[in-house]
Amino acid sequence: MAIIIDEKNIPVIVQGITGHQGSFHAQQMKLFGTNIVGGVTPGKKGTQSAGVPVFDSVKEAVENTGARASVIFVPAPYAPDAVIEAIDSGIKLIVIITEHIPFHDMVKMKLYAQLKGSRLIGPNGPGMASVGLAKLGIMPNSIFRQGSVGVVSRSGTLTYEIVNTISESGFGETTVIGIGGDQVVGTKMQDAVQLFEKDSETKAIVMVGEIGGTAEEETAEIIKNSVSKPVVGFIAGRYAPPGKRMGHAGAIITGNKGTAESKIRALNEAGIRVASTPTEIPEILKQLIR
Amino acid sequence: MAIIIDEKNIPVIVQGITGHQGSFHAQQMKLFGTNIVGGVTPGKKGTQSAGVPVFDSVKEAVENTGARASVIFVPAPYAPDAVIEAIDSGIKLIVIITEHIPFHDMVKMKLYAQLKGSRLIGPNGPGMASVGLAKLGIMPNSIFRQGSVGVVSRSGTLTYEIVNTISESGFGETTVIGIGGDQVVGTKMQDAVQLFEKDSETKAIVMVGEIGGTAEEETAEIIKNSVSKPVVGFIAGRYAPPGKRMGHAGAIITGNKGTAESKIRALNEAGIRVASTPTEIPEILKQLIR
Amino acid sequence: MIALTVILLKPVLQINDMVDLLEYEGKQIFQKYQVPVTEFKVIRSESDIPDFSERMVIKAQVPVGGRGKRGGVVPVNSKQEALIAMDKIRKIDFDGHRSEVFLLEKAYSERRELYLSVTLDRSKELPVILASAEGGMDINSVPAEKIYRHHIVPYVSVPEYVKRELGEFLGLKDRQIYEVVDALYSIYDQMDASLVEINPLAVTDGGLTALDSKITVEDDALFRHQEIEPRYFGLEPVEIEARKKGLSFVRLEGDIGIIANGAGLNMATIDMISLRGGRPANFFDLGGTDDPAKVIEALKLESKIVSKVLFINIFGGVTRCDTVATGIVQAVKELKPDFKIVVRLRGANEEQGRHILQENGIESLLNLDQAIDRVVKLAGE
Amino acid sequence: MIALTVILLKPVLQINDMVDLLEYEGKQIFQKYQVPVTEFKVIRSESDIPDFSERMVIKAQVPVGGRGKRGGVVPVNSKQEALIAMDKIRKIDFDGHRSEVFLLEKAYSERRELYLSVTLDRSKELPVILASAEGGMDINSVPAEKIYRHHIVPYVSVPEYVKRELGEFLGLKDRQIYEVVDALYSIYDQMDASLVEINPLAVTDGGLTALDSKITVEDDALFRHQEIEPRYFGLEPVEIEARKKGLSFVRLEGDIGIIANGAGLNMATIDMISLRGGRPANFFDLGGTDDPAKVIEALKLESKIVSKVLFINIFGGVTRCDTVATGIVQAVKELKPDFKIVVRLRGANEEQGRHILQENGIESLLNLDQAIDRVVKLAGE
Repeated sequence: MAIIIDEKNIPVIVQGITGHQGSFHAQQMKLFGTNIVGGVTPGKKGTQSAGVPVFDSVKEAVENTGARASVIFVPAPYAPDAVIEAIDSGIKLIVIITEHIPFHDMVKMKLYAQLKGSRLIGPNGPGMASVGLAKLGIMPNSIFRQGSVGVVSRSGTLTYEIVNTISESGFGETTVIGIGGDQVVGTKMQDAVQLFEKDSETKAIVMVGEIGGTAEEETAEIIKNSVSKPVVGFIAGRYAPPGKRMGHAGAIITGNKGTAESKIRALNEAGIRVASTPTEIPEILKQLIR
Repeated sequence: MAIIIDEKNIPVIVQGITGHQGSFHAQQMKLFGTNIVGGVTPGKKGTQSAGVPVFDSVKEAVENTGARASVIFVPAPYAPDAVIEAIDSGIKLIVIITEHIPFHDMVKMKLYAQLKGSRLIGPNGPGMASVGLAKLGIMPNSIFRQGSVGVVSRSGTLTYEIVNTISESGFGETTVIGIGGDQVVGTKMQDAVQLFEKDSETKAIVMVGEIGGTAEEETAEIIKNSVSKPVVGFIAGRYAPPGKRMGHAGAIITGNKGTAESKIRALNEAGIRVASTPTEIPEILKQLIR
Repeated sequence: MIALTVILLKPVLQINDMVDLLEYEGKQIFQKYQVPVTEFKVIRSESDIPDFSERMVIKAQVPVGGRGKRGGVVPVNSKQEALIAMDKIRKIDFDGHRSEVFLLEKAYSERRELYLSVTLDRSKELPVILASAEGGMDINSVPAEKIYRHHIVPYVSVPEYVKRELGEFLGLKDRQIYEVVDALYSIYDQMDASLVEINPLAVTDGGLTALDSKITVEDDALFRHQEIEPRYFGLEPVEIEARKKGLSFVRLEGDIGIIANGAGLNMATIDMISLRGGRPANFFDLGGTDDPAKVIEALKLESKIVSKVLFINIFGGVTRCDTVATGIVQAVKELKPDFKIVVRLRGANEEQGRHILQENGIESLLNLDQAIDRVVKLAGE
Repeated sequence: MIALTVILLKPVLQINDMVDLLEYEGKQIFQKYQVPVTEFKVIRSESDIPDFSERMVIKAQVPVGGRGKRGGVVPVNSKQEALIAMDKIRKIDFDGHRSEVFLLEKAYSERRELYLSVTLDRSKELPVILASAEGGMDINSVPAEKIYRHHIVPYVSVPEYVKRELGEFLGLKDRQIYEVVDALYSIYDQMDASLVEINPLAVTDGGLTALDSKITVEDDALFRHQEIEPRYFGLEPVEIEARKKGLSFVRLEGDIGIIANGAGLNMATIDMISLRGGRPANFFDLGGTDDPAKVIEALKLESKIVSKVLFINIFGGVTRCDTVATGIVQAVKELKPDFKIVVRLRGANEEQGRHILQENGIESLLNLDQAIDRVVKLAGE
């Protein structure tokens, strides 16, 4: 079934579709097979972008297309408003690609989404794809292969690298989720792992973490207690210096917290095999999946 | 099973227990059979009231007693804070007796309760009782008789009058809920009716409305579409003049909205028999319940 | 955020009333929140009127709509004309209100008139913004498709996209409307208002201007607004007296006095009496009490309006029947009323209560239907 | 509420950095929010020092803790002593920071020192209030049971009951702490701070006083705070140069230059090189780009730190491999670097990219493991 996106033709809109990124990726999502039904850019009503109609507001888009999911490419200062507009219009799955959204806005947005029953993915991530169903985001189409591994990751290109390796090894994926590299994210690593556990098609889970925060430690705890499927871990930043942001807002070792050592230890204690290079991941999967 | 309170020994605390009303009604609730385990009044830690220990905070009370429900007698200016404290402490059922809470506070509190998954009942109402299980509120113990009728009402003493009539007629009640007379209430009439529909012990529903707002009309609509059990209605205020508050903050006819005629019409259109006096209610019940 | 700063409470009489601010009071609040208004002056007496020679307007300050149609808004060109206009306006009855204060402002010339308000939607239990390009008339008479509506979740206030949609709906290019909407919602939120309305909101050459104001505050929230005095617009003297005592009392047109404990029981009692042909004189919620003095107070008030019968209907709970009976007996001794009293007691300590009444020769019943029959019969005698 | 007023954006360089305000900047914000601070003066040069004869303290203004222990906080009794103290402090190295500005304030005598802060709890994804009666030390060294914690849901701010609990926890009878807590959360919220800390918060005879301030703002939110300049504390010149160009660059201690697209891929590349015995010279996220000029810019920066080998690791997606290859070829022609370049290209347009490189005699590989081996081997030669 795959997770979160578990149907073939979920109607999707793109907020910020007339921008450079928005229109390019709307096109790419269509090529993946996503049912992109329209886009939103205020003031651009009546035009077309990526071959779909553009609306002034999400409400209009929903009324005209029946959209149930949205991908957001709106610049950071305006992205929170775009998310609230999507939530208010009844969109239940919102993938935020935008980077540099202040975490204060994200804290409030996430609470609002919770209140209204919408799921956020991102921000500052590559989005997600359920192979064979739909892609909501910017991951390259070429890396996927339908299969049995669920992947959740805090990274972008590193995810592509790893997914590509998993595809080339023949396993293939059910769903791949890039949760985003920020401190506060809509869907957490542990949420994705728990969904994979419940998904009948997913036979193994790959979790790609990095330094900073305690998401991997918390996920390890949950895996230890309530996940029966085999899990392979990967942690980026083993050699990152403390006190420096390694590109992602969330990737920082503060004091002695958030180190790769701490995360690898937690994973190992939960019985999770941790790969030290991307290419090791399919090798471990071979041992775990019988 | 009854609704909302559906177990015999749910542990209950009273916020504002050292006040005149708080201590008197804590005692009365105990006499009803409610498992009152403690009370909260900041600064009164270590004392006793109504034969139970008093704590400084809800958190302390929960830690020491395992309380899962609370009845609030705190004066209006402090009641919203008491409710937030209860919600933050994990209390999932909060009955607010306090009257004169500004509706602005209630709008915000209700959203917060929704976010955290707590149910509010009231404010400005007599609370609720599941006969044979527990009473959370100020209704007189003597009026109840265990039976098969679910009662939901916007009033206080009128509810007692009606419940008394139902008890004397031999039907008795499952659960009685006074939702409160304010414009914004934690649990709405329609919520209670839907819960009664699902409750196996409840054979018939009595809904007691009054002028003001559109709660009765909306409930009638829901009954028409999704309630199979017999319902008897009563609407107070048929002879109330427009533009005047009839005691309750919510009981006001504005323009031509919120009249008893409109409500009675809506109920009749939904196939609901409307009694014109309290004593008619058991007579109608006799015809409906076979 | 829920404002919970602790305040010293002044004894505000809470009887679930609305406080309608007058136009000038609302406009003073608008000024504080930077909602543009025409320059104005509050006129309390003749001496407040300045000398002037430009075109001005003098407006009655009464908390009712439709002042213009009834002669309450008069264009004037001089102090002399203003004095004459004020005299005329003072004589007008605006649904029971008289104008004691006036507002003098510059005459305006607008291009078009809009409607904008924030109010509580009781059904959704959320504030709602209403806007229409059809300003200057009662919003209830504007067709639904000509009204822009958005429910506000207080936690996120008014989102930017809503202001954009609203501006487009009203055909406004300028972003000034964004500020007006924000200000209106801030007033609603911070003043604990149940209604903040600008009708009409004029589009002038100089931008948007609020030509009128309507702000209603619920008295439950007055403890947070010490600057707002409770007021008694459009009330009869007996109602004002009751309010000053914190009693929940509504005068009706009939002759049967009613005291009951609880709002719902009061309304049901009024209904039952009316259905049997009686004519109730009032609504009077005794509330929950354990003090006989409150009962005496209630009877004193009733004695001012009741001619033939007073019906006291108590379902004891918090209020015990013996307490009420004691109060009734004392009041009868003190007041020696020339009307009949029928008491119906049920609930807590009903037997003790009936015993006290019986000993003092006051009629009491247990059954509500019988009591109503008796009351209506006595009133008809 | 989510503040979304539209602002004219000034080009703030967003590279996910933190802006640590200096003590005096934080205290200026404290003053604005009415958090009590000791009277102070900012000293930028000798001429700013007033004549004085009472007991004062001169404090280094550097964004690091433990200033006192390292001689950065000196009691002085006259202008002359202050001048001497400043000279001494200027020579102290505070973890790479030098004090250029000083703060002169009245000496204080406190009864006890508390700790109070608001910061983001990443795990719960909510702000958290931390308070302790053990002030004046690093909160991380205070045992958990001596810290009061409360997670704040922004929609309800800091509830009254939390202030009451916190006051009791700290043993404070006065309600002044309520105001300080409210102010601290307001600063956190309105300044988009990730940390607002008062350590120590002194209990003096005159009430509470903030003796130090620490406010950290994330640069993602600087577009809302035009008054805060981005700053480059504790950075090497090459890092400052990168930041000014909006490039995400971290200097490491090794000799192998790294350019990769994506933060995670960068970190993984660094890890793999290190695991095989190589020593990476930097982290450098090229990000998503379709402009060869950005690649040239990147190579220019690398040429300042790389001695032997530069490894360019690209997984094409938004960034296409042929674009990167074109940039590399141009950069090599322009810069004529004296170090070796190993390129690994995968993903979008990998074949075109490799073809372009091959034509220009630049080594490229498809397989990441092989590329890493090659890089480490070259670095060891």
